[in-house]
Amino acid sequence: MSLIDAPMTPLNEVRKSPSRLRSLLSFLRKHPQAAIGFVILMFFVFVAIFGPYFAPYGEREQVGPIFGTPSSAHPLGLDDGGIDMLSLLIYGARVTLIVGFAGAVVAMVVGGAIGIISGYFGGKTDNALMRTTDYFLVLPDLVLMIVVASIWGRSLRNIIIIIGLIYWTFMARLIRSQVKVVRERAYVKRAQALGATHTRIIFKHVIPQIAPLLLAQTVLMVALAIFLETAISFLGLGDPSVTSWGKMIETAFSRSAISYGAWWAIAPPGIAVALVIMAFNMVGTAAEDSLNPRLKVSHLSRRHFRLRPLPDKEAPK
Amino acid sequence: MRKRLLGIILFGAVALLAACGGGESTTPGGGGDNAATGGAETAAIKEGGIFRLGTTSNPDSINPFVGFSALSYILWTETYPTLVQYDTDYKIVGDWADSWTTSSDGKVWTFKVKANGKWSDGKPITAADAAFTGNLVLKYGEGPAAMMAPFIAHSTKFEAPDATTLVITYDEPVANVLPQLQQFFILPQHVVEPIIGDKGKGLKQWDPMSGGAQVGGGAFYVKTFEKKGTTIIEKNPGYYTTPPHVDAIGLTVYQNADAMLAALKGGQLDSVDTMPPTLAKQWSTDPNFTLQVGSSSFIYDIPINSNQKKTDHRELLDLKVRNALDLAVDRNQIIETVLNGYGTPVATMFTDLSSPYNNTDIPIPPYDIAAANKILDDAGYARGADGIRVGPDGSKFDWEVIVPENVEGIDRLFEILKTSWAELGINITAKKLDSTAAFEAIGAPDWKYLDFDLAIWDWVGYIDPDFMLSVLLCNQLGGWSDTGYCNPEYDKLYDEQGITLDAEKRKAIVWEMQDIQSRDLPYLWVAQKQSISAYSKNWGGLTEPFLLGMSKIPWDTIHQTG
Amino acid sequence: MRAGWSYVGRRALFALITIFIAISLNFVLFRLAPGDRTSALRCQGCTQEFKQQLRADFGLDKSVPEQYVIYLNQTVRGDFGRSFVTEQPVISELWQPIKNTLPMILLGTIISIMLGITTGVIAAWRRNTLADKGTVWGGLLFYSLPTQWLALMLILYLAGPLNLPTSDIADPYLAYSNAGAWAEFVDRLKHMILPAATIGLVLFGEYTLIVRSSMLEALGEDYILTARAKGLSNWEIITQHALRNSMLPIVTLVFLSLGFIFGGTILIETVFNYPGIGLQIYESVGNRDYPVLQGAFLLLTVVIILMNFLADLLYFKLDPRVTE
Amino acid sequence: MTVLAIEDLHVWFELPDGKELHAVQGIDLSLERGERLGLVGESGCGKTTAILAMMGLLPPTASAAGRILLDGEDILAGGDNTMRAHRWTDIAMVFQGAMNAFDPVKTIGSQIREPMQAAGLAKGKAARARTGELLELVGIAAERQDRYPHEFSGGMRQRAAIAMALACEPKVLLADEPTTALDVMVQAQILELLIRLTDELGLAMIMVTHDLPLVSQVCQRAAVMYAGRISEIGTTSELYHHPQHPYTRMLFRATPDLLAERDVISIPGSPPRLDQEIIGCPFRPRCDAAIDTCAIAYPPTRTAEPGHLSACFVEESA
Repeated sequence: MSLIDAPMTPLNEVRKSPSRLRSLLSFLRKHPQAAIGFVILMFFVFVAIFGPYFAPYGEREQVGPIFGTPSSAHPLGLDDGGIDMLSLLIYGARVTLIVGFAGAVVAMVVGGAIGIISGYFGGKTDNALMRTTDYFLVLPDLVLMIVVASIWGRSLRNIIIIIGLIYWTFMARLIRSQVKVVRERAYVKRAQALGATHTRIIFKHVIPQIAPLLLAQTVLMVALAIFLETAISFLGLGDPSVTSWGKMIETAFSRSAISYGAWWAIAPPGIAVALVIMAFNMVGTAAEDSLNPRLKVSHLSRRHFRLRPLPDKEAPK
Repeated sequence: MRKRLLGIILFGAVALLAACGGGESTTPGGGGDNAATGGAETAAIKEGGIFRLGTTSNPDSINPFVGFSALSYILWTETYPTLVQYDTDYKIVGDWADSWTTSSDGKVWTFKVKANGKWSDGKPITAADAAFTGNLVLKYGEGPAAMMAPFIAHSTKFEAPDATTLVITYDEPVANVLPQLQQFFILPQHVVEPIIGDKGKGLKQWDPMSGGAQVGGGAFYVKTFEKKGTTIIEKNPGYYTTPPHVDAIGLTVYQNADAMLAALKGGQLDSVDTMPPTLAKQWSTDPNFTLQVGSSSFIYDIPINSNQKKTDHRELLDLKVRNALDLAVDRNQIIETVLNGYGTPVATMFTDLSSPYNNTDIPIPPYDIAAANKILDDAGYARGADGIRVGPDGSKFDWEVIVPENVEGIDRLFEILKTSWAELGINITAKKLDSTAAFEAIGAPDWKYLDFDLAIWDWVGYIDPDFMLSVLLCNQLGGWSDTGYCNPEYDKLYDEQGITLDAEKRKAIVWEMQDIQSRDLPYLWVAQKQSISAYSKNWGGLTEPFLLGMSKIPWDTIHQTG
Repeated sequence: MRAGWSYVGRRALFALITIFIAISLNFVLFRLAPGDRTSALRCQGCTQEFKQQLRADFGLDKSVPEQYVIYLNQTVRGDFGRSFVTEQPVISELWQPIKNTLPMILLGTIISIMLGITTGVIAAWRRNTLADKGTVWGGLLFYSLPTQWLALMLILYLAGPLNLPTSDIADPYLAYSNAGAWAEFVDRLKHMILPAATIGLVLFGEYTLIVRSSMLEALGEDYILTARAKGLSNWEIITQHALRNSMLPIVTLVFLSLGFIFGGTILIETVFNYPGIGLQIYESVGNRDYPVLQGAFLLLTVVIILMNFLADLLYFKLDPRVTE
Repeated sequence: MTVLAIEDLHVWFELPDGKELHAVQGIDLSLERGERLGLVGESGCGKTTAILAMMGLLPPTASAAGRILLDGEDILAGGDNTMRAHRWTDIAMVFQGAMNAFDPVKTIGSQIREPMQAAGLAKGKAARARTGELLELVGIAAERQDRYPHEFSGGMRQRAAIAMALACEPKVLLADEPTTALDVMVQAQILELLIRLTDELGLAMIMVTHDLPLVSQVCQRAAVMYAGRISEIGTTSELYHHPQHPYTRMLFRATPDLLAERDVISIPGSPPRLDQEIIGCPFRPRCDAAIDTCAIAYPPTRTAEPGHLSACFVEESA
């Protein structure tokens, strides 16, 4: 730490929270919706990490007839390869979540960087970057995705990059507007006056300020990324070597589970995807709300004020 | 994209065949009218009606200068006259041609054609139409008419001395003129001539439906054409031979089998061309439908890069490794799981369709992991710390498998393979690409076959063995080869079978060629899938191969039941 | 209102510039794709000379800037070239699918708007009641469902009981048998219901949440209190003031998503075997039919830009404040 | 004649944490026809709550008690149901910050017509004509009724808001800080307009503001509110010349005086929170004349002159 640092650190900026865990807990207490979402997420994260250790059967282990019906041994039945659906669901959690997180992180890094540069420097840089963003915003995302996926080939890595490339625009716009606000704050101005480099200001002052928003948006983006993963897989552009929920839906569809009436081969992965996406949305929107609260009271309500009897009058002394 | 591949192969096959010259015998005509008698058919024949067929493959174009999908070929076969056809036993018989003779040097073929045929617009079909079509294709064969050129390869001119005589002259004796001509579609001169345009460019842009309906000259003509919807072909009143029982045929394209089967069940279809194996058992017990399980024209195969110049993973060139891999392909499980039992294991490139060329002496390798492991151990490929084998040059047995998309069940097949081979200390990862990209990846870089390790693909079984054999020729590097395989000994035998007119002798050579393959193992042959189609009990007279696409569909026997 | 028209002019100019950029980048994007029209060709007659000739025919032997100028020229004239697969003009290859997709999208959007606005308004008006909570959770749920999966569920559980077709756009044999215009119309509608319902339900989730939050925003404004003070009924307040104001973000959203659904129908059309633009694109990808793909891509981009522009115009119409 | 009488009005708000806020703690007011009454105090004293209660516009979290007599009839007795009938037709309001009181997407005219139509007073052309008249009355050209709020300046908007309040010819006009956020010139014009209108139309008005000197210019009487109660009420000249309550005195000093050049002295501290019971005089902590008794009980109401009441233990000398 150089000496110059001391006066530059604004008092109101570094709000050292007592502990990250405690602030998370208090956030969850305040937002029951986020708490539910968080619990669901933790459950699936747990499954994704430790699932392979407790999955009843192997990922490619044929344990019965194709489209075997649910039974006590196989509560979710068997798929078109005679593989235990419950085990597949457990194995699939990992890939689905990895794609979701990684895709969102790519979007966050690319979009965040462009948003920060654009918002911080303003002027021509801002203009050029935002016009580019405008163009990317009007691209039909799903179409771009299948074009790029078919050109690059199907692999987990490519899917992650594609998702990131499609969603960075949203991030960039949002972050830019936030950075513009932060840029005008007194301590940033002071730091500039004191001759701090742009890099230093961005990393020491701007990023810490927008970090919570960046995080909330990333959480929301994970939901979108998972959504896209299922879409890519469904169109047969997924990575065939790995099991993901999206691929399970695709497999069931292409192997005629619907005609077979094998709902168990198609419903569970969809429900799992929906649950995870919903959980991310619940946490993300709550986080967003708590950063940007709408305290407005509705002026119109079905209920009206109540009447009550007069309080006991104290005799005036 | 199985059907699409079929299309490509069909047109390539004949082109190759044309290169091999041949005999000089005169084949007697098939007598023209090959109407089957219907045999054991007991249900009353009800004339008319529209036969509504569902398919999961689609016609790409009805312009024969453009399209190449199998379904387009089926449409042309039904709507344009052809000189000869395969009958239901896959023997060449006369179609529009009643008889033909060959000159003693084998270079001049004279066909006598039926005089009574009319195009759907009422104009007579004459030998002049055929001569026009032939000469047109000759003229623009290197350009806009390239798609049609292979079917008349080595011909030099087409002449029509009178309305019922067509004379084709070849620059050398060609043995398989007739199998070629089976797909030479004769086009109406009065329709095509005006659209040829500058340098024949108009041929490619020709829309045969531009007059409201196609001018057809077969049993049918195309009434409405919709690439992704329903194409309806209607009976051509001027058909030159036994007319079909039905009034029309509707062909609806489905992107997925589920939707198609729902339509069949719901009564919006009378028949479907493919029944997914996963569902076949369920449907086989349905009293309203007949399930037709027939010959196979579909084989799963595993091409292995056989180019001796391959840069990395050279362990794949070791025949011992290939043998071990072959032993570790669980064909029975693949048939049970991927094909739901509707298939049989194979050890060679031919399906039953190609019998007797199918070398039945080659044994199906047993599934024997232990034996496979032993081969690899003995060959000195030790397992590394992570359990994956490593070659003496330090190359890990960690291979990339090219997997084309849209091949039914191929992901499942890959998974089974991955599981089995993992037990050998081999790891494979899939590289899934669309079929064009997959083929390019196999040839990469620049058709030198240096990069790819293995692939999984499907293979189309055809009646005549020639084309399938030709895929492994040295001169197919950069052409049809998907293995980079080249063996002069094999090439020599191929040329020999091409001019061997004696069926027994030819069979012996073909069997020998298969022996060479089973030694070199450029492909691991996995399983053939039986074709399964289904049709409503309201229809009768549907014989085994009616939708295989290998011969003309016998509409003269297919009928509504009373 | 001169200031207003200059706003419209500026938005139009912006749209035009974006379209120009889209056209140009479209050229680049597909130039980056591996191979050209001839490299994928494999046939006996496909000699190097033949390919060279073809390349010349397609203008591929010219320099990139020259090609770009030619491309611009053709695009401006509405000429997107010919399909590699069918050799027919790209425009005619795309026209029929678009005609098929359009009514389905519109029906779906109408379903979602009606559902979304109704529930969103009720939820905002009955904030924190059971109806509100139900709407929020329901909206979140539908927003979270994978489109293709929802479509499959509709087939699995609705198609049978309701006796609805699950594929194609119409019963082709109705027209063939001259069943009459009404029967054909009903048949078309039946074929459209499930795909449209899928779009409707997926969008519904998003719309209802947005409607609710923008209604809540509007209901917190002072003019609502004024309206109440003026003795207006609740219905009048909601329809005349709150909804009118919260329509602004909703309209933008609807138009924006209308642009994107076009591309997004790929999933739905795949499931329902619906011969629309999505399916066409999907197939063109499989066939490497670059001209069709390029045309479709450009078209969809332009549609989105136009929808943006329309949203701007509507905003201009709905919000008198928009003049700068 | 008394138009509006407030008797022992109480308003409570439920707070999210389960506590209750006693915002208005029993106020009594009466208003004669044509009379202008100022309701003065700092923010948080319950002024706005009191007049919202008179309009029946309290939020659902509120509960109210007491009587609001309009021409002798208790309109609070039936809660929202009885109040609704009188809104705008009998009691109308000019809201604080007319900027947001108008719906931005509708024309000024249509918003003025709305209450007429809702009350069934005028329709179609007649309503249009009446709107024009009202606008002329407040000094806006009639044809500007088709303009949108954002096209009006702040002062014009406030005039339009007054015109809107007059739409149904109410008996009582409640004006909540009608001139805040306006510049001084415009302020004066608006006040003049209010004075003229009440005089011409015989309208009674309660004007809520924190600006006591302003009230003395406009109103005949004023009530000073502190912590939900009226601390002093009387004619404006009485209050100005003989303030009885220290708060009143300090309020006069706290506002720049238009007439004298006294130093502006701000009152230290801020009004108490009303979510807990206050023992003693709520102004005591800020008072410069507090005595011991102030800590024990709320001061009794004392009459200084007829009609001039205050609640303070300490007798203020003139």
